[in-house]
Amino acid sequence: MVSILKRGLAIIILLVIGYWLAQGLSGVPFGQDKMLVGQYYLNHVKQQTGAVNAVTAVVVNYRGFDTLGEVTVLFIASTGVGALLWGKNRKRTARTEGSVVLTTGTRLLVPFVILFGAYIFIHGHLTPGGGFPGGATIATAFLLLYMAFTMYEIPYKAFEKTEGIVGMGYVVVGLIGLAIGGYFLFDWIWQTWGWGHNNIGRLFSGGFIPVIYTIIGIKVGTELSGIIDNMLKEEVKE
Amino acid sequence: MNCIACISYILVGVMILSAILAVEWRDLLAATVGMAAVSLFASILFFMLQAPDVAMTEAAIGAALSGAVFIFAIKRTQRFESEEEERPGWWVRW
Amino acid sequence: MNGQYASLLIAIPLLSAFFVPLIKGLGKRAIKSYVLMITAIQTGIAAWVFKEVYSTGKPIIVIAGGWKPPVGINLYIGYFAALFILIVAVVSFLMAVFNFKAVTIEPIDKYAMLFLLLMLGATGMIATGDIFNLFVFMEITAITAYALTAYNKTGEAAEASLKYMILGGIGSSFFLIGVALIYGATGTLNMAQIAQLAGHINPTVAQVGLALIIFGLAVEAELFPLNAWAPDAYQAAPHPVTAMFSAFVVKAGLYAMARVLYLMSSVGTWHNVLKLLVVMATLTVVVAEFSALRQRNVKRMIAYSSISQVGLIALAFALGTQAGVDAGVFQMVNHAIIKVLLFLGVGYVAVQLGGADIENFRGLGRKMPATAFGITIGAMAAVGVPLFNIFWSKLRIILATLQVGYTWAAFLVLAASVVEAVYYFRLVHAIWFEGEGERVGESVPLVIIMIALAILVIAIGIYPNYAWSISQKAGADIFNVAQYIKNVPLMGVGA
Amino acid sequence: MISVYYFGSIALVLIGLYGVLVKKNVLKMLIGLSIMETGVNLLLISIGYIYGRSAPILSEGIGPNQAVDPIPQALVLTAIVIGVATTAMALSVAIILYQRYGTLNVEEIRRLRG
Repeated sequence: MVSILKRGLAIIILLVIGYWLAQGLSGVPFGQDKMLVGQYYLNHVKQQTGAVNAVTAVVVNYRGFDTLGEVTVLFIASTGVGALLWGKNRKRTARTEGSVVLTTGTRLLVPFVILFGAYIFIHGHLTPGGGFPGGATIATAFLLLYMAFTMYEIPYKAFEKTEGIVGMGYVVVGLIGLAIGGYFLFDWIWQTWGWGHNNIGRLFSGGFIPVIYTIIGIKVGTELSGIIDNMLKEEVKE
Repeated sequence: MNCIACISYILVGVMILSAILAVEWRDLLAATVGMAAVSLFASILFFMLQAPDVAMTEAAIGAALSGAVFIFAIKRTQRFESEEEERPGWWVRW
Repeated sequence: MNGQYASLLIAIPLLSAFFVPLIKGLGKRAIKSYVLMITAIQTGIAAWVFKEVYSTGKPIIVIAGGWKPPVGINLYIGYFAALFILIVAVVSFLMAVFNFKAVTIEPIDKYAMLFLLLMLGATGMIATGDIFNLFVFMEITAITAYALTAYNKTGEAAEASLKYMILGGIGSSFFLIGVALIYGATGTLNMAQIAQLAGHINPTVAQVGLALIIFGLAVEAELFPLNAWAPDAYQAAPHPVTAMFSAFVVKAGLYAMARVLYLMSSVGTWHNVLKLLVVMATLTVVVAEFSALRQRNVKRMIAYSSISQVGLIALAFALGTQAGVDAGVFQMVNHAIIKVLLFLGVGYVAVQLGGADIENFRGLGRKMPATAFGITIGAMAAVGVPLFNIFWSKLRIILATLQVGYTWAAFLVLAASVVEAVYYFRLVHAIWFEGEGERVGESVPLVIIMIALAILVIAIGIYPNYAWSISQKAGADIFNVAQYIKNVPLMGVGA
Repeated sequence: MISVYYFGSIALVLIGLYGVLVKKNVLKMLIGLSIMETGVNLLLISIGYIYGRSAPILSEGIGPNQAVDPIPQALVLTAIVIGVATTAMALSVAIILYQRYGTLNVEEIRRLRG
């Protein structure tokens, strides 16, 4: 009985919150043009950043500072998971080997999945996608390996170092911008050097967007596979 | 009402249904699958709202990887919510 | 030097945190020394920024990517931010010294990264001038705090961390809904432009959005219904991290709250939100003080006292007057100093004597006289004895409260102060007049830090004018929104 | 009349909040949080949508006045990644909890009191 009362109370509270939110939302009509800064981005994105995909330009270039923070958040998560599940002697404890279909399929697919991930993040400024889905795709390849083979382990020490180096790479790109253009995270490849100005819509354009997205892709891939690795290993008592 | 609107109504309905199931199912593995389904339907909705980037990211990260991480955590803890803590709610009984 | 170099405040901790995996083979001491070095560099940069801002009187606007706001993201380092970035850096430096004694649990390299990133997150939260960037830095701070709370890997630590995470998760979702509403109503995310447009938007949307954002930030700022995590996390976290939580993580949340609150001050329904906040803050003070009274664990007791004083700061900010905001900033500075002193002392006792229970504090005056002296000064100051620093800020907050006419709130806060005095004097009594004990060796650097902080407490207490004038400038920075809008070089998109 | 997308996202937020408030299993609460985050993301994207416009990829035939708002999409990309980071952290804490207490029921995990 008590539990039903509690649920009823919770539902009433939630309905009140929902009504309140709906009231707030009714002042923000759906499907109307409410853009202010957004329109500026759409009007100037091609000349100012060289990217065709406006979302990518906003993520990496106009609001690159957010993305730096976001990469940091993921780094914190991977570090934190590593710190919390830390152990001196940790091994995988899976016992069931994957089925024939899974193992054969994995052997066949892993290189292509990684290649596809790389394709997604390199073409981030032209097509939908970018560093985050690309990196997640790469992590999925390692996830497949983990599921198919009981003994498989990623070289996690190398991965950790890669994570660190690539993260430093991002900050260093930003600092080069500070040195060349006078602003942190300044797009020096596009705005100072002017590379790829007559190439808009093809691969070699977009200033430092492909560079940063490659960095993000590698970083996200290694971090997510590091998280998977940490979650799957348990402390073994000899 | 044209057909695109019908699709969005159906998708939102199914999404809400799977969200309710994900919260109510006592088998945590099934609940995780329900959560991943919510993410997947949300990703289709993102696509219909003209956000392909977000749709891809949600499908890859929200549905696949976060579901996988949940499943690993369930593997290292327990699969079912324990008996005494849960009685069927008054609107979903089975 | 160019003001844009202030972006090093963000870049240096990030770069050095990413560098840690490469040196993790060098051993624990090397990593701790590395953290000490980085925090020292950060302190240097922060001191330069502080000097620059206070000598020229102009805020430093860091423009990321060369995109003028509101197109790009800007950092706004005005009087307030310069002061608090310096406090963040100095506290981190002191706690990096304390790390040598207090943190022994593996893996140190991960601890070092999280430590640096906690500093980074708080710095970013204080400096940013973009509301979504605020969310990102809030999440950086929060996720680092979750990880550091659970770092000891005991059951209690995990429990505290989980509580924090659940509340924090709800809070951040609500914050994001609030941001979505405000974005939908104004079409921009830049704080200055939001302030510019705030008068024109639909008041219902503004009220709901503002309330959601305040609700989300209240988790970080430890206001009453949402602060269940705080005492647990303070108790379970490693000792240096506890001091950092109390000294600047909660301050960053409070500042963000005050900033967003005053940005929206031209909204018609603004005063309703203020009234709600006054009630929440007063309840925080009262509930926390009465909970502190029955604690046996000294660390937890001081945690409750910290929460109550944070409630006092929130009360000052919620008054909506210049005097209130100034007093709140003054209290923030004083509170940061004494809580570092107290948590450092208590943490050091817990390290040396194995636990922070009140039993360990009996006879502390004979066992560890210097630490006992530091704790005593901190306790006296926290109660608000005249000639210690908190006295002045508490006085000013209560006067400001009376000015606005919230007599009941002032009365409740005064009553809570009496309760506070009871448990602090119980602690001091236990330290000096109970129990026996042998002398235990005390570490020289920590004693120097404690004495220095104690001297600072007394110096501000005897001569408050200098600190008060700095706080007044910083308070004006928050309160005077028109000046804030003028300072940010908006490039005139849309409006 | 509220749009179906708004309705769906508010419903997801409320269902998730219900899970967090009422359920006692830690993993169930985290599932609730995750659903809530999805709801918030859907809300942001629907705020950015404009009738009859296409995705903000300005290749052939799509001019600046025919695309939807790119900012909410950029924000949601960030929010999704932050969400998965929080989830991973929370799950590792839940694993530690289970190792120390042998249960995931929050009513039984109550050593910190006061």
